[in-house]
Amino acid sequence: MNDRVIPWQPTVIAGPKQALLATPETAKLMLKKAKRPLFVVGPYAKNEPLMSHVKEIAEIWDLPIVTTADTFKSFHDNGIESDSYGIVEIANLLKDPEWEGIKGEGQNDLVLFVGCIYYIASQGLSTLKHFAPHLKTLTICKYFHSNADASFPNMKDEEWEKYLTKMKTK
Amino acid sequence: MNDRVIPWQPTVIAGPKQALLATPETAKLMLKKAKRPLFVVGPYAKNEPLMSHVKEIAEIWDLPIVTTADTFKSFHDNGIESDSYGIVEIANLLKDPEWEGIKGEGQNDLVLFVGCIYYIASQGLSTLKHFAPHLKTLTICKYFHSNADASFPNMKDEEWEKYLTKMKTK
Amino acid sequence: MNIKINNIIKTNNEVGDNLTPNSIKPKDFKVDFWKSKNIEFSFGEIIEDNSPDSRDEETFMGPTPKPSGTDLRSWDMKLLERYPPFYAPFCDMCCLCTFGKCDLTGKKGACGIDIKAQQGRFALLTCCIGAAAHSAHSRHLLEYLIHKCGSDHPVDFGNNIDIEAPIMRTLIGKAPKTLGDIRESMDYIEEENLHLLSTCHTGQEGNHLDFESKAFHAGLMDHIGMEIGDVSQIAALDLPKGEANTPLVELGIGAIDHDKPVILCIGHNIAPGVGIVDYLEDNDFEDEIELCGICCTSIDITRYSDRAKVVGPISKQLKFLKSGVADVVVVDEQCIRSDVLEEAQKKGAALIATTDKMCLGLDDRTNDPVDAIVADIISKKDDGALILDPEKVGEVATKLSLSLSKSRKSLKSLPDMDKIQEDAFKCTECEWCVRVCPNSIPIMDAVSSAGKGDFESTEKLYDHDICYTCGRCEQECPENIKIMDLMAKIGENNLKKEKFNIRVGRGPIQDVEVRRVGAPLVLGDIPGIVAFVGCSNYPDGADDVAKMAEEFLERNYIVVTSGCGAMSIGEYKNEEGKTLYERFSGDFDARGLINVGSCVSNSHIPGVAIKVANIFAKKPLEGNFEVIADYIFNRIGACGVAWGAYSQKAAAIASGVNRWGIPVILGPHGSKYRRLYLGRSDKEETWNLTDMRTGKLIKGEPAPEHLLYAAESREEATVNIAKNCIRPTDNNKGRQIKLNHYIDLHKKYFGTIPEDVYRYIRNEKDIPITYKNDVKEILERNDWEPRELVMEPTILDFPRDE
Amino acid sequence: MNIKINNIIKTNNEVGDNLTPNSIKPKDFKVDFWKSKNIEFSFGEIIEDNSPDSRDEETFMGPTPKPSGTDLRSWDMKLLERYPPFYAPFCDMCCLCTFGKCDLTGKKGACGIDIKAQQGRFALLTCCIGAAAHSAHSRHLLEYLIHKCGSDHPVDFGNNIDIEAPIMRTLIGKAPKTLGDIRESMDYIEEENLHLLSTCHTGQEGNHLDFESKAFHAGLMDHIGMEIGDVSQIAALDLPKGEANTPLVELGIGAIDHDKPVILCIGHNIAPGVGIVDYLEDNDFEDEIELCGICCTSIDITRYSDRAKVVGPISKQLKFLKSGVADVVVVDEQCIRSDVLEEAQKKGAALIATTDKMCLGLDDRTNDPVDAIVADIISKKDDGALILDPEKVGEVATKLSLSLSKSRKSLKSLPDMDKIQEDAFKCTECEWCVRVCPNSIPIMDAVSSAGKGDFESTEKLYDHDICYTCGRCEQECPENIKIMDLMAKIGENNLKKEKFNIRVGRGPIQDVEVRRVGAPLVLGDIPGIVAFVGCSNYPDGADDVAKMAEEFLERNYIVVTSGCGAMSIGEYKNEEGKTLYERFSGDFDARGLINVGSCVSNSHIPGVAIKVANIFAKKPLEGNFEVIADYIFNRIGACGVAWGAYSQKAAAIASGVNRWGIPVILGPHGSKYRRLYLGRSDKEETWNLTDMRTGKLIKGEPAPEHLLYAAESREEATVNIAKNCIRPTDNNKGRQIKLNHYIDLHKKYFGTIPEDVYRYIRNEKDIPITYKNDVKEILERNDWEPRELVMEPTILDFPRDE
Ligand code: SF4
Ligand code: SF4
Ligand code: SF4
Ligand code: SF4
Ligand code: SF4
Ligand code: SF4
Ligand code: SF4
Ligand code: SF4
Repeated sequence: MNDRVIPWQPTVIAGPKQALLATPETAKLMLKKAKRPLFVVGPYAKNEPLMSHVKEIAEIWDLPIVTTADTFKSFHDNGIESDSYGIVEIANLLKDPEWEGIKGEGQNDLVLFVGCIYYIASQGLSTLKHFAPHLKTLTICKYFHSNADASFPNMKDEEWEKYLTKMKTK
Repeated sequence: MNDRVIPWQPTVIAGPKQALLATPETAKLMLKKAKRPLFVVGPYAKNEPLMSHVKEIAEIWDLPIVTTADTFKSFHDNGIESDSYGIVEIANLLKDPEWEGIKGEGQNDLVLFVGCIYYIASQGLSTLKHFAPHLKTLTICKYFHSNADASFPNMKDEEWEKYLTKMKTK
Repeated sequence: MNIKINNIIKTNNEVGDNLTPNSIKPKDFKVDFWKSKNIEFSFGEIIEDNSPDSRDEETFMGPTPKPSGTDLRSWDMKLLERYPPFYAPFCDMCCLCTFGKCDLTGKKGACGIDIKAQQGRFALLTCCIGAAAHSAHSRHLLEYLIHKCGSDHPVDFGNNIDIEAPIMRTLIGKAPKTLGDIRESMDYIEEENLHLLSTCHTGQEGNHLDFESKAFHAGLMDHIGMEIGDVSQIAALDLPKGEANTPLVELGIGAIDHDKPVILCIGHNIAPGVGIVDYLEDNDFEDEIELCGICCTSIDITRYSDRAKVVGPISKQLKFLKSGVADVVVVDEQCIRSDVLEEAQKKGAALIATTDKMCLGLDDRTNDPVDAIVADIISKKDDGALILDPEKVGEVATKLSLSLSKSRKSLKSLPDMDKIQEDAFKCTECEWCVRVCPNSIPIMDAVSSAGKGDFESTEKLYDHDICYTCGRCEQECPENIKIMDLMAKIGENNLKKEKFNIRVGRGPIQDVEVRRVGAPLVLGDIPGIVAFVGCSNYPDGADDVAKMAEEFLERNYIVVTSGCGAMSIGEYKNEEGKTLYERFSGDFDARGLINVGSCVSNSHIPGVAIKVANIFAKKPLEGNFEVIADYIFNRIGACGVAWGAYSQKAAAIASGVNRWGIPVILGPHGSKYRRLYLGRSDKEETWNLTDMRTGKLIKGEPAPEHLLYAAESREEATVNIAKNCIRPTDNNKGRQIKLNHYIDLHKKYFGTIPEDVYRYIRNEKDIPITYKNDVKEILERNDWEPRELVMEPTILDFPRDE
Repeated sequence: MNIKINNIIKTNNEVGDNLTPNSIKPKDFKVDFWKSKNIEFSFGEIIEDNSPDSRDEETFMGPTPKPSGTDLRSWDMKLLERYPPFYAPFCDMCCLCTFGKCDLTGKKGACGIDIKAQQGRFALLTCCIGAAAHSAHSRHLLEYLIHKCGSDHPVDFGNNIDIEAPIMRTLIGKAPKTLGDIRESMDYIEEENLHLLSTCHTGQEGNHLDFESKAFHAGLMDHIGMEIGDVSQIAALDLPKGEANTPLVELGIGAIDHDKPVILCIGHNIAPGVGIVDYLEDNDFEDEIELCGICCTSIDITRYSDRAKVVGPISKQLKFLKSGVADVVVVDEQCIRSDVLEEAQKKGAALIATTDKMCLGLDDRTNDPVDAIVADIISKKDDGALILDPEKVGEVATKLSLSLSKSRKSLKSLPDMDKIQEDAFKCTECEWCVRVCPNSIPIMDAVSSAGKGDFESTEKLYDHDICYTCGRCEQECPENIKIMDLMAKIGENNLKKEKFNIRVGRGPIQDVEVRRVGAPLVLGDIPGIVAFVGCSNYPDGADDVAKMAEEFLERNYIVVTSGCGAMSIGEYKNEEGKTLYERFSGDFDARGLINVGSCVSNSHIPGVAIKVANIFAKKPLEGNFEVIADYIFNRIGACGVAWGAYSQKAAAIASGVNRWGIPVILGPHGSKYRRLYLGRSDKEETWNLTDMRTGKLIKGEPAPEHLLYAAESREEATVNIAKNCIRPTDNNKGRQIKLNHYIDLHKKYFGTIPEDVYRYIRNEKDIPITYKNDVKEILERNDWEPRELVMEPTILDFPRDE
């Protein structure tokens, strides 16, 4: 099997349903189609270069950011606006079709993930896979996330950099 | 994901280790490399056209045949020599490196499977995956068997016919 | 008010703190403790107890009353040496704790466990869950019956049965005389189950054989649990007490009168059923209301009232629910579809949940007045109710059914055929239904032909439950075709065909029968006891079970059955339209077809083997598990068949049966239990025996060859059953008879005389006359040499040098 | 010989058959049954019982003594309404029965179950296994202790503790006066556990909330089980009875004297440890032999003898085994590596298994003479032995260690550094080790630098168990690099650093302390009780736990700890080299750091909350679970933290804690338990309360906001702990204090004042002075309105119109 699409932690494999392999191109297609996308960003983005990537991707696609764990602080300190939620908290809200959204704009239809701890993100993605049919999930970490609807493959840093950079054009 | 390499019964998926997709060519390579191959044939081969395919493949590769369930009778009635074992029985023997083999020729190093009930074959293949590191398993059913070391993909009858026919040349 | 404590508290001068006999002492659990004189206490008003009292008999107590798992470990290890566990992991990973998931493919988990121990652990967990299901059911039942009849209600099955509870007698060390007495056994198995379950925790047992030994123990506890359940209900509800000729009752979807109000009970616990029967009888509604059941509860209700009817086994559940015939669905526990509330709602039927095991999120109305409950359901305020009081269930169910049957007329039938066809027409032949079907049955063809107006292939799948309506295909179908409605409609169209019968469960086997068959069984004149038990997870329909039963009945075997197996056997008719129950008597004798009853009645199957050891061979039971199991293992040609076993309960039963020394053959789905016990007939040294008469080590034969086996086809199973009835104690004539059947069947299904027949021939007198020449050829081919017959075979360490 | 039955058998004239108080009647389990006068029976020689006897007190019995699951279901449903289960399936499939596996992704299984109910079922199963582990341990212990000290051994913790067993008192309805009395509670939980486990069987419960209610029940039973274990061992073995200033004992790999014979105990059951300590003391070997332990058993042994040492938590197991320091490894039960025998063998250490829970395939030598056992092991005939008699274990272990320590000298250290480096040099940087590492820690870098002779990165991973040596990387490494040897070697090189201490587990909290802190706790002056419990499945090392503890200690919280958490806390030093145990007292008061003891001592944590309700608020306990839980839930600002929870036990504990109304925060791995209970602070109506004084419905706050939460980082957890200590009964001052800490910590870790602070401000007096202006801004931004303070908050249906 193609190593790139084996879950990064291989035992995360959960059943027949596996994420589609996303390229920057398909990821951008998903973003274009989305009406109300959301960007959930975890603690790996507390540091560079991921922080800047996140910032720029959010800007170009006009994505509201939710930071998980204590990522908020680094973002705040660096002038990047975000709302802070626990990753399980935001997953919990995302699965409720009636949820009013972080700014009262209503439930999202696409959620991008990056930078969360792999296994807890997998669990959150599993929640959304099972209980949030109203939205799609996409992960742009350098780790293949089989519980997402679509995920970047497992990559080395260099390739990932390229992928992320490509995300910065519409 | 490629439907051809999803286990035919999709929940047979058991973990990170998945069978390699075998083509007639790779299957033949495996047979060529094998010193002591065995052909385990289940009840779907009681009927044509599978019975003839089995017969001819066994002949060309000089494979001793083990029939499972009550397949022996049809084979016997049709003059095809085989030894009869329960599928769990033969799997049990195959996992013992000390087993003397069906004819006392010693343990096998490659086991071909065809025609067994899908799920019980999956279980037997799981046994061999875990407990028979001394041998490889290859399935040539029209169903992808993820618990084998290598397996033909899921196919329709016509394609399978072609695959089986190709197996009849060295 | 009369009060009596029936727990007999035994004590011993040496071990003064041994005051809870159900709690195994770390070390003081010695034989002499049990041999000591009993002391009995009563309080409150004392009633004269005139029942025969075991205290007055001087019973010899064996070494292992109330054994802990480790007490019987050496026996287990002997079995496991002969039949090492065969593991077929169903999953390569372990997901039990949050260190995981761990991939165990050639690797250890984060806790250090390997794949073998993991499979053993899973087997243990499965058996614990299975045992818990029966035992919790029995505890519930026991307390309900004590509540109903008093703890001093006698456990007395009349003159024909002296040993009412052979399993308890063997394992607890005494027989219960009253319902109250049974609590001691209950306490014991609760404690043991807890210890066993504990072992499933991460970081406990590390050795797969020790896990298996514990799984055996869980299985054995399950047998006590089952016996408690059936003994209690037989005693308290006056169910048949072993009479052979219990009546035949109606069976099948076609047997249910659609025009009457219909109450359907699903599950296993007779309590609410009793509440309903009593209410119907007390209020003269028996003729007016149709009471029927699915799964074991239906068997048990017919034991209580033969006016009740059996719809069928678990495989009928969704079919019948979808048909909408039931006005009120009463669920108790076990083997009930988890979506039963949803399915009842779809059909406007009221649902009543009746036990803590299945509350379904319903409001607990136990303490509310009947009329309020009924009104809330009729007015659709509630979809149903949780009512934990069986008597109230009876009244509520009756009142609901009377009211709903009128308003539900339109819901009692399915959409018209053309609607059904229209729906099926959407089929795109994507084949996913077939791929997710547990048996990959050709449901796609059935649907797509139905779409074209041809329902024949669907009918083929309907008959004998080849499709057991698990619903997976419908769940998967991308076109949302209501495949289960299609299936139910076929049933509706063929009601006349769906009418069968079943013999009411008789409970235990009588002592006199045991006396009669003891010798022929042990010597082989009766070629064996074949027990068809378990669920309907059949690879190819229910017919297979009936055909196997027929085959062995016609060959003079004793055929025993229970639960869904007993129903499947009843659903089969010969050309003359007769069921096997009509063709064969209910005597426990050659050619007898004995329905012992429900799941919990399975306890009578090892029970009769124990009774053979006791009644026929005079082996004392109390505290003598190993001796009895060794006796059964070497002498009683019994073979269990759980062709459709799916559940944890079935796994527990099988493990218990195995520990008693009886082999079990499963259907192919049994491979998904992940663990079998397979013997190696090619390893001759495995089969050695000791002759107790002489102490000599003697060559034995692979008899039984496997302890737990999964067969891929009915034919394979049939031949294996015959082979696995061979025992070392067969005399020459008996062995001839058994080999004759084995060879016959092998010829029939495999076309040849089985090559391994030589292993079972000790001297020429064992050779079946009919096959003399052929067999001799085989003997020669295999360098056969005659060997000694064993007189008193044992696999125990005997005689032992200390 | 003196004999006395200490089970008090209660009865009631109305319900004559209610003779087994541990068996819940289907319907007769009425309050009046429990209110009736007790009748006590004794037999044998009667001893004068001079202990205070509850029979003489007229205690009011609440509605739910010995509740069945359904008895407390309405309370559960209230909790679940506020905190609906959040499910994160760990697997999309179910593999429990042979109909499966079933894919539950938007589909129902063959039994009709859906993914929600399946997750609930798994939670229940997990809790049943966890509860079984503690409870079976306690049963074993109880019987061992009764054997040792007699069933009439008093349960009396002295004058400072009146309520020895608050959980039993609440749930059983009375407190045990003697060890023998405890059996009644044991019987009860065994019965309940069986019912609960039964529900995990296929075809039982179908509603996820009902599964959760049962999981709560399993958790509660677990609490009784734990309390039984600790109360029994405190009473019988004279462990500390709540004294605050228990001694400090040595902790850490570096604390073990390698030159002496070393006996290592691993597990949880003190019995074999007692056998060893007693033997060492009786034979004056205390100075000669080093006795140490890993996991809870080490904590408990130090409670018995403060000469024993603690190696560390579960995360030290493989490190220490690989080091070869132990001559004899004695395993009892729970949290032991399944491959412990293999690892002991590799190092030539003898292994003794001591309980039925872990037999490891070893021969049962319980009844063999000590010298024979020792000889067989020394001569390598056997690798070890199963010895079920703790006293014999003591003797065998001692004799083995004396003999082996001589012959094993060479095995007591690891390969040289250059050998280790050579091995590490094989690393191809394939990265698989990192991928399979539960925490994806940079082990590849560590190995590959080690291969180049640079061990610093390995050291970083060693320290504070960032690598907890689960061994998965080593199992996966295609080059077969002995990564665990590398890790152990680092420890060997840094023994001096690995020396810490821990305060001996004190057991319960004293009544006088409860009286002292009652008011400040309920009113908020003491901002909260934070309990760090559970195992070492930390996302980023053990330090995080200690840092959290330090943070809250410095902020005047009461910090309670136990088990591996207590050890992790002890492994952390400040710049002056002082551990937290040296810096903070053991008083149950603000800034107190209380090690209650081992896993089973966790029972004292809900225990102290119950005692607050009883001693401070005069709530009667007996049979009053709901009232007590409601009290705790609304008033006691306690928060459990199981940062490294991995086990089924931890899951059970958490579920029990939750049912008592106390929130729990897990580490990120906790998400793999698959189920959390999350509140929705955005749904205001969820948080309404009733004021018992007035009966009025009052707006509440999300306090606690979540009942079971998994945090991704320590920082997130810290802030959440502070927030989750807020309670409706805080007075203005108390609320200010709590909010102050919450805001402080939020500023520290998130850089801002938390926006949701407005939800917790009832009127301006709640606003912390320091943050007045900022908070006011937030209030304005969120259209805040002042609201009423609740006096006697409850979420129970009160007052209720019937
Ligand atoms: S298939 Fe079963 S064992 Fe495997 S991960 Fe899923 S639930 Fe766990
Ligand atoms: S129990 Fe063991 S193998 Fe299973 S997940 Fe936990 S650590 Fe891994
Ligand atoms: S309902 Fe019938 S056809 Fe459909 S999956 Fe189940 S058994 Fe197969
Ligand atoms: S899944 Fe539905 S559409 Fe596909 S073949 Fe089956 S019935 Fe037809
Ligand atoms: S328990 Fe239900 S969901 Fe699980 S495998 Fe069995 S049928 Fe499928
Ligand atoms: S042993 Fe350490 S590095 Fe290796 S997988 Fe386990 S935690 Fe990770
Ligand atoms: S798995 Fe082994 S070879 Fe691969 S990176 Fe890790 S240590 Fe190196
Ligand atoms: S705290 Fe957890 S890991 Fe530690 S000993 Fe107790 S249960 Fe085991």
